[in-house]
Amino acid sequence: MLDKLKKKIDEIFAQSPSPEAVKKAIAEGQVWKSIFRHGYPDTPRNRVMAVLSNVFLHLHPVKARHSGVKMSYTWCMGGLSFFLFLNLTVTGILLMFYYRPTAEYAYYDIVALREHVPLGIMREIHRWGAHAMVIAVWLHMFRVFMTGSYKPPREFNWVIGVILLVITLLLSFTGYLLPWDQLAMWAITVGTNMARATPFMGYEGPGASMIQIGGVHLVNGGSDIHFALLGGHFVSEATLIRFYVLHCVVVPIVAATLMAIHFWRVRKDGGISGPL
Amino acid sequence: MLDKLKKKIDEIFAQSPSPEAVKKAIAEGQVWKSIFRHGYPDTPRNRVMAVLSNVFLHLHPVKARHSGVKMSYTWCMGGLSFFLFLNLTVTGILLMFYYRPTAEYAYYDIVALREHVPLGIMREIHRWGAHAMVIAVWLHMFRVFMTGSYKPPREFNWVIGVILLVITLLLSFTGYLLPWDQLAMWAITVGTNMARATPFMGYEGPGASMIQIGGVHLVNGGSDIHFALLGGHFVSEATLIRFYVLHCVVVPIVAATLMAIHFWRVRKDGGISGPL
Amino acid sequence: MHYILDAIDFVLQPWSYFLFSVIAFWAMIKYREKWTEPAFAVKLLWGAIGAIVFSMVYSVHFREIASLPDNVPIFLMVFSVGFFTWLSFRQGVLNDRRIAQGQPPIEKETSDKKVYVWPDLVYIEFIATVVAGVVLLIWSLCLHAPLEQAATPAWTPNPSKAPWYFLGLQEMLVYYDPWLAGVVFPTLIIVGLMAIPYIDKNPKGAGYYTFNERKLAIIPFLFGFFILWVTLIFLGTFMRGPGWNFFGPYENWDLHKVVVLNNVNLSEYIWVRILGIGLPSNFLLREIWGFLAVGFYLIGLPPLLTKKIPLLQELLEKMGVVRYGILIFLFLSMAALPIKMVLRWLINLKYIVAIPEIFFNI
Amino acid sequence: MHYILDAIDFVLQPWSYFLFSVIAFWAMIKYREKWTEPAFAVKLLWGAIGAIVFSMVYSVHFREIASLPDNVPIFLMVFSVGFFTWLSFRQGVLNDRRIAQGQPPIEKETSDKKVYVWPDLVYIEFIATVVAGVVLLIWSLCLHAPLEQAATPAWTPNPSKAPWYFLGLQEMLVYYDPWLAGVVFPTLIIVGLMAIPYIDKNPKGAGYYTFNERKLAIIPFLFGFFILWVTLIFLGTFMRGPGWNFFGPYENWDLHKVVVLNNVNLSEYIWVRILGIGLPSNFLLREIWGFLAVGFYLIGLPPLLTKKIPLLQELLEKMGVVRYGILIFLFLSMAALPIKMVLRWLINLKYIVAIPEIFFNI
Repeated sequence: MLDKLKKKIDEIFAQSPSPEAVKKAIAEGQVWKSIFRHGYPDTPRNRVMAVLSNVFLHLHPVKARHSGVKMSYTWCMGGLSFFLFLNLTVTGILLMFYYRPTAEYAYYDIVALREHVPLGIMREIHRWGAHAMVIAVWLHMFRVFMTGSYKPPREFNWVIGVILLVITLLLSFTGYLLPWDQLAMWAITVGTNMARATPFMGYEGPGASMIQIGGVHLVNGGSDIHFALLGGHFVSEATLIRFYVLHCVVVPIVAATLMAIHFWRVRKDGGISGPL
Repeated sequence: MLDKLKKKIDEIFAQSPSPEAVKKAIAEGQVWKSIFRHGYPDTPRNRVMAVLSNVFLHLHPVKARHSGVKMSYTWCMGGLSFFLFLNLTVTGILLMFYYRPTAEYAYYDIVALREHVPLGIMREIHRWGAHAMVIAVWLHMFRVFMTGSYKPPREFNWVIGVILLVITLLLSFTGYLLPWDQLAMWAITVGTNMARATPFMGYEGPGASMIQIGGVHLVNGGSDIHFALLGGHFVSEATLIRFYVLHCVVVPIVAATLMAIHFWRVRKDGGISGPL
Repeated sequence: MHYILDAIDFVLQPWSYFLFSVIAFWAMIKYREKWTEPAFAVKLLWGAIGAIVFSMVYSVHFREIASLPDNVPIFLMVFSVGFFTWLSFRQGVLNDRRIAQGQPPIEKETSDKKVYVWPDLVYIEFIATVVAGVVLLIWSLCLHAPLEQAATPAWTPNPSKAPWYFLGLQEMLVYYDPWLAGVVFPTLIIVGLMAIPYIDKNPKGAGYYTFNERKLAIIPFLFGFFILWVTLIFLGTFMRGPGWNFFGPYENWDLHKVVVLNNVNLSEYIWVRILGIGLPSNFLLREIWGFLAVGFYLIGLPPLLTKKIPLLQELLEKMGVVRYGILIFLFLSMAALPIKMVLRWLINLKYIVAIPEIFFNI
Repeated sequence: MHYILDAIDFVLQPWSYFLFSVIAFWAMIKYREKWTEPAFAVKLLWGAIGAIVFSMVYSVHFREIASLPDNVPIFLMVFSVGFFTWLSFRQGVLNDRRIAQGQPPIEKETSDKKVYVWPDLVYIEFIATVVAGVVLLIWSLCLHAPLEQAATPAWTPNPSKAPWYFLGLQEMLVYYDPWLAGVVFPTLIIVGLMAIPYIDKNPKGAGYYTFNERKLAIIPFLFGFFILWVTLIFLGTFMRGPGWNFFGPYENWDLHKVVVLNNVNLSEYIWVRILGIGLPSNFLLREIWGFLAVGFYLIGLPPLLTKKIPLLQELLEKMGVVRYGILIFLFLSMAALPIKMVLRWLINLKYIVAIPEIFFNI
């Protein structure tokens, strides 16, 4: 056994393997093969395998229309929206570690983030990224419209895209409250006041007064959709925890799920659109 | 125009369509087709399309080995683990709405959950589901081992499975702290004390005392991995928010990503294993 | 300079702002061959930059508003929407010329050629990611995220504005009640957007930029996007001050500005001013004219229009009753906002139907 | 009854518990043909249930511990691991018989037949989901989640136990220091598990249950899973009380139980007791015997074993040096726990290498 080992070591040194040989040995060893399934060299087969055998790359087809790859056609806005979403996920998680969603801490945690972290720009990246994502999603939609890319067979993917637009705005809107400053509180107050006027479901909405049993109004200020949204009659601590959970978990999960469907359907519908 | 409408309505009533005709009209209309791509009838083609054209079902292959479908072979433990994960996600989100991760509220929010919610069993489902998931993952791994299903080409998927096992334990462990009662605090204290003894990185670990500059120990009680994990010298409010974010966002995201890869590779490696 | 600023403030009113927007929109469609020329576009760009620099330099008020950190994205939006509008029209115009000469659109030339996603597309994505990351990083280093005083229910800022992307909806509140402006219209916008692929049965223009082949789809969509969304956001940001009163872009936001509101309901117009017999006490009777107007608008107008306009006639033939009906309904809903705006400006109309008893005002 | 419980408490010690486990494990492997018979398995099941009922009825202490809500999953685990062990061995034994007769394993018969996932597999998944959901719901309705007093650093409960699935690691702390039991060994467990597919080059036994074809893989894996994980969890739950002292399963947890700890380091054994010359002051010299022992174990033992045991010789040929080396290292790491356990019980050995100065104790 020891002799064998010695011999093996001697052999290895005798060969004095070139970097290429090491690379090859790794790329053709069991570990590499079991992970990547295909070799390293740049052959058409490996180019195909790189996409097919990677769960992230397989969002793409193996080949794409040359016209669809051009930036002048796609403006890269769909990809940019996705990039910003990932970016916001990462910075958002980092921010969560420094933030407690209660009325007495929320604002001061944000202040601490600004005051005590040297060169701290997590919140900046998160906030500007969020604004940029809203714009990127609009422009993506604008591009898809202008190229008629919603036409059959892509109708339903446009519908999912519209839902994702709404989700993006909801994400931005729910996040707006979290710094718990005047800007946040009153923007959300203005935005959520609309809910009071929801027909039948808001107590200041048309039809709500018709929903009554024996003269008792079922939809009142303490039972309508506005109350359910805020967890109270006005924006308060109960609203903060609700928006926090919606912003940090619920809406992102919905968004990620819909994105998976969106990307999947782009592929199933024949990749990036192009003239027939 | 009005005449046309009237005629159309007359026509519709004249035909007095059967439920089947309505079903067919829906299943062959543009909206249905754009969503599902395939018709409703139970033909082999539609069975294939049902899997291929649905992003969730396409985790499956179109066809599977008959032996691999049997419960005596798979014990359904992989699926059960996934089901429990989804279950824990949903109940976990609901619990988040009633929970504030700060030392003064955490415990009393849990008490309130027990005292004020009639028939409230969210926490029960979440806790027992978590225990059950640990067991299900073990048994899934046990099954995969006993059937030799880690053998080529499935080597790397076994590796991912091992990581998912660790992730499952981490999820359970980080969640254990959140009720912020004595059980939670001291179980986590016992568990995290190990970190102090990490070689080179914990201040009570071997080698840590060697890392010094001019007699100043760089790894001490306030700079080691144990401190980083807890956000302090012992389990405290800083630990609570850390574990909360890890439990609610970070580890689940990692878990979901790895699961996606895991399922994807099951397919790419030829579906559920079986004798060659 | 002072006089120029004052003149602009004087000229700009809600109605004139809207009018100028519509004229600009019309010109954009009409003279697309002209302004999509790169040389002309550069002039436009310099004009826009010049206007902003001019405003920033000569108006302290404008500078203050424009440099609020949360308003910076609005400039980003305006410029990027402008640029990409130009880009899409440019490519559309070029393709239309080719099509007119019997050639296929330019995208067709390379659409049959397939490239490997790895590395060709992944490479582009990688570069775009890096560029976007760097831009975001620089932006974040240069501009602090805003943080005002701690939230308190005790003091309401004036104006209280929604986040910038919802300012179009907030502007709608001037003309419609919350149940319409805040609930029904947003829902209809979403539903309408979703319905587009099912309504637009035009098989042409899929997968390439074109204008001529898809006029009927592009014009209403862009009208909604530009006139009823983007310009209203701009208006809401720069020209709505305390009390949601209208201010010129260079006009200081005077907390005590009094705007005379002499808006009148349709019921009063007809029962009191025209018929001269006073308002009936039964609110259904009182609002009978409003109901008739709305009913005619939604039910009577579509067949009438269809009969009179050959283009619509043709559309009906092509699309079938259901699709056509949905299209007309969505179109009338979209037109409801500008119609109410014009009615407000022309005859100070407040509500068409006004039943505050059950919060049912239109 | 009292006497039986006392006798069991008297017999059960860490060493005897371990011994009984190993014997049971050996019997499980040896007599697999016997106990996988359904009739015999039912007897075993009734035996296990009988033992638990007996314990619950006659021991208040056991009942108290067993009915802690967080200990209920342990019963679930023990019974399900037991059941599925039976199921896998049963199918393995049946297949082995078939293979001995030259037939393919039973899975082979249907493995070439393909079924449509929709609806065949999806249907099974749906049923399993519903059943699992209902079970979870009933469990949650019947058993409250535990909630003790609010957390306070002021009062440490005794015993302080980790969550149940980590009790195996906590038990290891009795024999090894935290850096090994809490960091190095867990890491090696994870790495070792990951390495399995790259070490086990046996091409047989992929995709069906078998024992005979994969003895060398199954026995060490199950030894680790059953003896070094599951039984240690059971031990940690029911037989570790205040101060992490060992108690019989029916013995009351006496807070004041004193256990005489007379454990001795290897260095003291050799320098003081055998050589009789006292401990050297230099700690490297002092621990020289420990280093030699550990060094021999990790470096000297593998070639020796390989030379002496033909089976290992054969493995080395088949696997190549690198794989074989990793296998032996992982195997020795796994064996380190039972070896230290036995040394502790036999000669009260505390540390093999003891350098508390730098927290380096083995």
